[in-house]
Amino acid sequence: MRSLDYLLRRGVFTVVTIFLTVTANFFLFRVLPGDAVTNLSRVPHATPELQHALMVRFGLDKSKWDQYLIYLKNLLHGDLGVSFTYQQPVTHLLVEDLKNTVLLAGVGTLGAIVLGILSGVIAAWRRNSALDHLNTGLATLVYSFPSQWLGLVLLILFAGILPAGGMSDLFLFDSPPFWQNIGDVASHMVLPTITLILTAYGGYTLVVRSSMLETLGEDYVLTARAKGLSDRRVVWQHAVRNAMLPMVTMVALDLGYVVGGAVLIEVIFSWPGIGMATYTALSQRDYPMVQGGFLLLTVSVILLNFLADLVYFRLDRRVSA
Amino acid sequence: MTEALLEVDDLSIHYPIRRGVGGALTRRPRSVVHAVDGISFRLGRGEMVAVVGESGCGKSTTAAAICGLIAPTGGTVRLEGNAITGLSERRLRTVRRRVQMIYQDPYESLDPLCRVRDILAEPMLIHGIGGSKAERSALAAEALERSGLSPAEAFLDRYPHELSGGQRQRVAIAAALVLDPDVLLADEPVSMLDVSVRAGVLSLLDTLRKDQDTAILMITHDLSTAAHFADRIVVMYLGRIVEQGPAREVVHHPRHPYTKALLSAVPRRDREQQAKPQLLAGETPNPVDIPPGCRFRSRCPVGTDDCERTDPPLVTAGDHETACLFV
Amino acid sequence: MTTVAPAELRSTGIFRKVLREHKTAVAGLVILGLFVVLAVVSPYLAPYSITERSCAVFEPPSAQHWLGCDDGGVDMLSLLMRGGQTSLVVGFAATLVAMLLGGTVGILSGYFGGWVDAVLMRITDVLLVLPDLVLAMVIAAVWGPSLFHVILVIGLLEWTTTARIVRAEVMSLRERAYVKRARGLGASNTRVIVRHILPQAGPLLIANTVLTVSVAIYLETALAFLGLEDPSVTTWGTILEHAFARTAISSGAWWAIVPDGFVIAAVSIGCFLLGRAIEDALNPRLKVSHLSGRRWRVRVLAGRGADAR
Amino acid sequence: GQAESETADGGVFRFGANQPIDSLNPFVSVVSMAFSVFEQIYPTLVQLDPNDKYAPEFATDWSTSEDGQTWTFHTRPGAKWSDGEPLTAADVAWTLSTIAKFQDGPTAGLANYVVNLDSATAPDANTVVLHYANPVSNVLSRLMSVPILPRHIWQKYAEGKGEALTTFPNTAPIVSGGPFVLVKHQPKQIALFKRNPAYYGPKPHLAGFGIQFFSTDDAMITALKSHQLDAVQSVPATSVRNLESSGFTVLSSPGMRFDSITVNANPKQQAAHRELTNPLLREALDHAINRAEIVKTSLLGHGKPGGAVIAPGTADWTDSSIKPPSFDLGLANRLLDQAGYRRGPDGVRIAGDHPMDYPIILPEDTYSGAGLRSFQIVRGDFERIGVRLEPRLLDNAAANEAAMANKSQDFAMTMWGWSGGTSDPDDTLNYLTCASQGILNDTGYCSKEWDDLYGEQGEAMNPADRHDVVNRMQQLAARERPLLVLDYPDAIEAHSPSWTGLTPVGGASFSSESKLPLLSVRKAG
Amino acid sequence: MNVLECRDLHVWFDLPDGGQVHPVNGVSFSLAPSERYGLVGESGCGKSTTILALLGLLPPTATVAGSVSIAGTEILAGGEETVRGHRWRDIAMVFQGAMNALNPVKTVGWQIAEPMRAHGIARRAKARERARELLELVGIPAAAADRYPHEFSGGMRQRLSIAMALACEPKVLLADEPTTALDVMVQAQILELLTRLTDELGMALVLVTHDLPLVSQFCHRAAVMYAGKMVEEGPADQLSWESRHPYTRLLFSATPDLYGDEPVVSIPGAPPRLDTAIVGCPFRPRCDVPMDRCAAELPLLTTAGPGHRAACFRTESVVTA
Ligand SMILES: Nc1ncnc2c1ncn2[C@@H]1O[C@H](COP(=O)(O)OP(=O)(O)OP(=O)(O)O)[C@@H](O)[C@H]1O
Ligand SMILES: Nc1ncnc2c1ncn2[C@@H]1O[C@H](COP(=O)(O)OP(=O)(O)OP(=O)(O)O)[C@@H](O)[C@H]1O
Ligand SMILES: [Mg+2]
Ligand SMILES: [Mg+2]
Repeated sequence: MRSLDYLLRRGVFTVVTIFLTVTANFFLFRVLPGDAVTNLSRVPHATPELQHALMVRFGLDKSKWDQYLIYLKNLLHGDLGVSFTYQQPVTHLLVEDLKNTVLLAGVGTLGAIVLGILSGVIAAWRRNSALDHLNTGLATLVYSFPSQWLGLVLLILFAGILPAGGMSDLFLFDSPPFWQNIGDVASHMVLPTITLILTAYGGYTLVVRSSMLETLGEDYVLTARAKGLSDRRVVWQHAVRNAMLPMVTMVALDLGYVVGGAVLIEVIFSWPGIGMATYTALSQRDYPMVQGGFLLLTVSVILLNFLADLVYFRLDRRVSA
Repeated sequence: MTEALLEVDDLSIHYPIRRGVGGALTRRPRSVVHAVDGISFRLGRGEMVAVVGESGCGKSTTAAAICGLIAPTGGTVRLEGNAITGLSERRLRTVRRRVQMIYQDPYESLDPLCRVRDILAEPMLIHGIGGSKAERSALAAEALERSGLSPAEAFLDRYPHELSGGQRQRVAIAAALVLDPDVLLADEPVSMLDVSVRAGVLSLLDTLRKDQDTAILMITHDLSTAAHFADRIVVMYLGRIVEQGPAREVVHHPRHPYTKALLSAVPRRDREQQAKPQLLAGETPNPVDIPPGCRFRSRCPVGTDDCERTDPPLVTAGDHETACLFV
Repeated sequence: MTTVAPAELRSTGIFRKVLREHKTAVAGLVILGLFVVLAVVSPYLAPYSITERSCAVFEPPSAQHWLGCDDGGVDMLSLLMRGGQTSLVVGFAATLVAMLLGGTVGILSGYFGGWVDAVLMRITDVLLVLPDLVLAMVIAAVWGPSLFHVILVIGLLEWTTTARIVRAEVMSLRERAYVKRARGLGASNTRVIVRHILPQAGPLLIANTVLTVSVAIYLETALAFLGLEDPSVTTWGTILEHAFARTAISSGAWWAIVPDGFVIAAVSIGCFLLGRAIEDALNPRLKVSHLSGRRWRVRVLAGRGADAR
Repeated sequence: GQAESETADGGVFRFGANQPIDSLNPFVSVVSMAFSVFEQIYPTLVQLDPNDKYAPEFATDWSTSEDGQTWTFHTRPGAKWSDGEPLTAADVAWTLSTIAKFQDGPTAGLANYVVNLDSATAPDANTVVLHYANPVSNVLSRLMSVPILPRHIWQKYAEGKGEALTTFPNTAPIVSGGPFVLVKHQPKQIALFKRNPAYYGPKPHLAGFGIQFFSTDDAMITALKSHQLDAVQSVPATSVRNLESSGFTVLSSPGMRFDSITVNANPKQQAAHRELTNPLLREALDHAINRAEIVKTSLLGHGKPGGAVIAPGTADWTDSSIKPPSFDLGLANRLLDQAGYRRGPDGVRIAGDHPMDYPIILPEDTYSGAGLRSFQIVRGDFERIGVRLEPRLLDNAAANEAAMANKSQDFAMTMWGWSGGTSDPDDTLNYLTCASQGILNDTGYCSKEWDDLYGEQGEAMNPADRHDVVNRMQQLAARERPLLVLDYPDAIEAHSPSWTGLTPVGGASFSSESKLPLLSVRKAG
Repeated sequence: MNVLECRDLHVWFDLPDGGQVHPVNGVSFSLAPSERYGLVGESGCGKSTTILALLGLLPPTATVAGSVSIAGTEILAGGEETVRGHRWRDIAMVFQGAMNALNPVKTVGWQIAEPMRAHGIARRAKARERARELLELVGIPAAAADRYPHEFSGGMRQRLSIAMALACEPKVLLADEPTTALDVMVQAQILELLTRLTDELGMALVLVTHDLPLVSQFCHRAAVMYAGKMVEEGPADQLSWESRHPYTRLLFSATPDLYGDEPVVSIPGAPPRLDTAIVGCPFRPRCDVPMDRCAAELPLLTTAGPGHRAACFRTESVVTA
């Protein structure tokens, strides 16, 4: 019952947060300076009638409240409006981008998590050894560089050796055979993914290390040692799983940071993801696109947080009690 | 029996527990922890009453309610006949001055960032005692001396970490004494201290009540200590008093099966004197849903079906009260 | 298991102890101090003007221009020095906003609990899950690019972690016996907070402040990189943005990019070392490790009963 | 298999560009990149040649009536759309009359190209006759930009009020009449074209070409340098030297753009800066602009100092007698003294009751690139003549609004650029008309003299007469200085040496005005 | 034959400031099968360290000297590597505060079975079966094997700890304050369980506690430690009634007895610091009957009766007299 309660609580929180985000998303954008219509009407010889027609078309003539209700209603149907720039449904435009971002951020985060766990565990295990110092020092250093800088430096170092932009070779008339395509995308992914991994892994290492250190101080680790278990077994069977709890929280909290990093990285590597779409739309004042991008980015982070709650719940039985 | 200074009358404290989203949705009734459920006892001037009972039976909660930290769900606490429950924060101030609490862990109950001087001055500042700094220092020094820390000057400027456990507990007692309280509530005052220094602190409390007529309510796990120092013993079980009476009476002639079992389980220095411990089966029921009838029924070695129906009241025999159908 | 001596919890004590026992903290403090000093004296120390050209476009490093020049023929070293000044101001100012907010929310929430806590924490939770940069991006865009806005945005977004940490600490402090005792004595909430809670939570708050400075600087560079910072202001963030916007990479002008990252990282590491050292010192749980690569040693005694010393 | 064999012949030419295609529907799209796409897939009546002269395209020849109101075009016989349908004069007539018909609504975006058009008819399959209400001097320039659409596809959307014309997405594959067929379009990423075998004109050498879109210049140039691209349009000046030294061919031509500082010329503006209408003040400011330094620092020499309001890239329309104003701070100071603006204690001059401290709007386009450098230079020099500038950074749309809302009553100055036509000055001149106030005219300038001259040049059918009028207009602008023209950046394009035959038109190989560059480019050697 | 022989055990800890503490200073004792041996003394006198040293469960700052042998086999001399194989198989431990000694994210059944599998005593199913038997043995229903530690009360957890310690049928069980956190009643239950187990299984038990009456009642023999040294050792009832060391006597008089009427008095002063060498008898400053030679000379453990030893010069005189 308590477990159900926990899930319900997190579920309600998630829904409320999404609702707040959605609302903020709407109102935030209605106070932007620079009317959408000015942008749209920058066509030669635009008449007031035309301007009005455009206002009507984008629903900008209604009261804010009505606009809000319409916005909510449309949202429920998955309708994020029509892009000012592309004059196409935002949902349609962003779905591809979302997939691309998920690919990049997913592989990047997973890589960072694996690397972070490995290096964090080893650093804690070999606390104060040269290995620990090297490992922790590196993690701290990498963690301290801004993501965009890491991306730029990788570009300087590897442009020419590895694809520097985009996510595949676009100049092909027919889509290449499956594996060739995978290879192509993979080679384009190398630099952005490494940047993302570097952005995130340092933080994970440090968290895993310190939560491992805390865990290694727990009495049950002493018990495990007393049982005559090998160190490896003590670490992986007893300490790691418990040390993972803060890691899960951290990963969840860090998702926002990773997504932020992903925006920067997408911009640098022209990765056709949702971050870049949002960034481009922002400078083009394409409200519906910005709104859509912001919403998708934010809601995915919120949902992933919920997912992290579930993982936490699976990992730590005490939550359910 | 001495005149009652503090009277606790039918005191109940229930902590509501959150029913959570799921509970609210399914309209589950709000449930409460019956931490204390209708207890009454009296404490006279210069008297030391020990409250014993297993962990979670409501001892600390009782003390917190007496000194006004928790508002009781029901019942009253009277100091010299005047109810001190349900008072406004302002009226409570005078009461706070007269009822002082001493906590279990002397490592925790003194602010590590304050010198002994400041720790002792704080109650005076709050209650506007001692006009000047010098005056307060004098009062503080005097309280320290009374608590057995002399010369006081050697201690006034120390930080708590520069004191041993026993000394810390004495400082805590001194901080209570600067207000000249009528009642001291001591919640397991020695359980964190080493065996070798416990006796000193306990003797100090003993002296206080004898010399200054301070009434002391001492909460303890340790029946031997209670037997040794207290005038009266109150035995609690699951939020209720099951037995109370003069210490010697209770220890030598326990009436309630729970008290008997507890006493039999106390290790004795002398192996020969040790009775076979009368082990109770099962576990204490959850204070959230307490079964009807006698609360001790589920673990009672002598209970009958009657106990499931009747919730036994405290029956007085002389000065000794017991809540059991079989007494 | 050893516990921290309470002496070490005293705020002045803790800093002395941190500096004594954690060499990294000293390093962090030195780095930070260096940058602060540099920021203060940079107008007098910077070798060239940052508004006028002193060399050729993207001129590589040379004896005259140690770090080369940017796309406008401006000396990079001078830019970095002056940029640091602004970046630090942004970092510190934003952190100040964040700390005031986070500290207040954390203390109120932790101390009063109940619905105050519930409301404040729900707000915090919501802000906590939202992606900082994305939110900052949108707000900064709405407000328009300006230094002040960037400071405000960062300040308004970065207080949540602090609030959480402070709240947890205050909640545990509130349950400490000496706080209960003070309350039992009838001390007012203000008194309890000011006398007993704040001094204890202080070191943690400071540790957090130091760590937040680096987050703030980091966020500033990101916003600047996305063109959401006033580009006429020179900060470490806008330097990077200019370089990228003016094709430093394809022009092979690595010197317009690489040193910038190092100074940002240096400050960040400074903050990190100092902040983490304080945090570690406050966390007794980190002191014990039941498992270690190294082992206890066996000593052979010369004779029975002899004390080897 | 098939794709490869086609690619083997002629190859695929890979472009990089920094502006995406907004829409493939000509009635919706506003960006020039999209019109460059239409140029490759749709016929136009005429096009420009590399010398900025009008050349035949779908029209083989044309003639004008005496009164200049009737134009007759003969079109290519036997042409076909890529789906095999016949491509005839009827498509031309339909397209032009449809635009004219809905010009106040769905087709407003193209209305400018059919100004004064009364009717468009196709008396036979290869003849188009256009009737204008007034003589129109620049018919060819306008028609050059109109993509001829396949009537058999579009007709059904032109019913009723024609609203469907704007909602039709027109996505790839699009029925094409031009040398190429658009085979793939991923918005914001790529537009990929294949040779159109049905094209009526000369066969391109290329098997196809594509344009990849980048959000940042640096990424784009990096892609070029690492041979992920063959060519890049609009190369930033900072990259030129590096590209040249890496062996790339860099083509530079006079631009059609100019950067300017707009000084609010509206007499009804706020009292806080009404002195801006004072011609002496504007003259002084003009002389305080160090154009040489701007060209050197911002444009790295790839451009020219500004003078006339028509950029040198606009065919031969620039009045060469107008020279950039001299950079003379002494003169500027004298002019300001003469106008009676004394210096205040902090060195800033006082105009009436307030210091001469002006907010200047910088839109994102300006401040995110070389414009910021220019601004720094200008600000420094203005400071020396006692005029202080306070930047107000706005995104493009907000800047637009801030400058033009209330018909220029609020703002003091802006700094941004204008882009004119390749072959015709009309667009640029139109910006300064009274009718454009609040829409395109960001200067607050409104003068009857200008409007009269504008009307005159629009009807002058004799090119020499028109040149004369246009020159008078440029001189008028140089006198009254609603815009202080800073510079004309060059249009720069770079491509890999493995390609040859590239002849940009209007500074661009992927042009919206000509099909010729992509017909002539081929693999080198 | 003795199952456990501890000879002249020393432990030093390196301190961060370069110093050393010497909390175990030449401790020797031996255990017969089924014997219950008590170890009492003030906080910080080295009881826990002694116990942990027997298992080699010391931090890396520790240095150990002396010999520990189980059934004649020396286990400590080879360091961690040799002692590991003996842990839990020969010598197991029950920790204080069993809440923390159990891994919160593993089922109790798994934790009980783990050492059997790790030491190759039983395979999966067999080990699981055995774990359930052990649960029954300590009075917990076998069905509880699939539950997590937090679902048990304090007393139950202590039982779980004991069941876990019995997994490999060790010859010696070490129990460090197993009942300190528990109520009297629960304590009695646990002690009863331990009594039964030692009697039935022939295990020897070392019980560390502060509680003197507990030792008197429960143990066969006991030792009193002071400042890292054993000051008295002997049959438990002799210690309580015929103590030979003033410290033991004073400790008893500081402990109230349920029915006793003797005044309870505390021992003045505090134990000495262990990071500086102690000259003479460490207890001398607090002793109520000091002698002159105590100041300079260290009294060694000497026989004070059958099976009874004490480290006090007065004892010598008693015995010799
Ligand atoms: N704040 C609270 N909220 C809910 N329940 C509480 C709270 N405080 C105490 N309880 C519950 O009230 C009951 C009595 O608690 P109390 O602390 O008074 O017991 P105690 O007798 O002092 O125990 P101990 O000997 O362990 O100190 C317990 O079941 C406890 O879990
Ligand atoms: N890892 C360590 N490093 C340094 N000193 C230590 C370490 N562990 C214990 N000590 C010190 O060794 C001494 C003995 O500690 P130990 O825990 O053995 O005492 P104890 O008799 O078990 O006390 P308690 O009754 O409080 O459990 C103490 O002074 C303690 O501070
Ligand atoms: Mg309690
Ligand atoms: Mg111990």
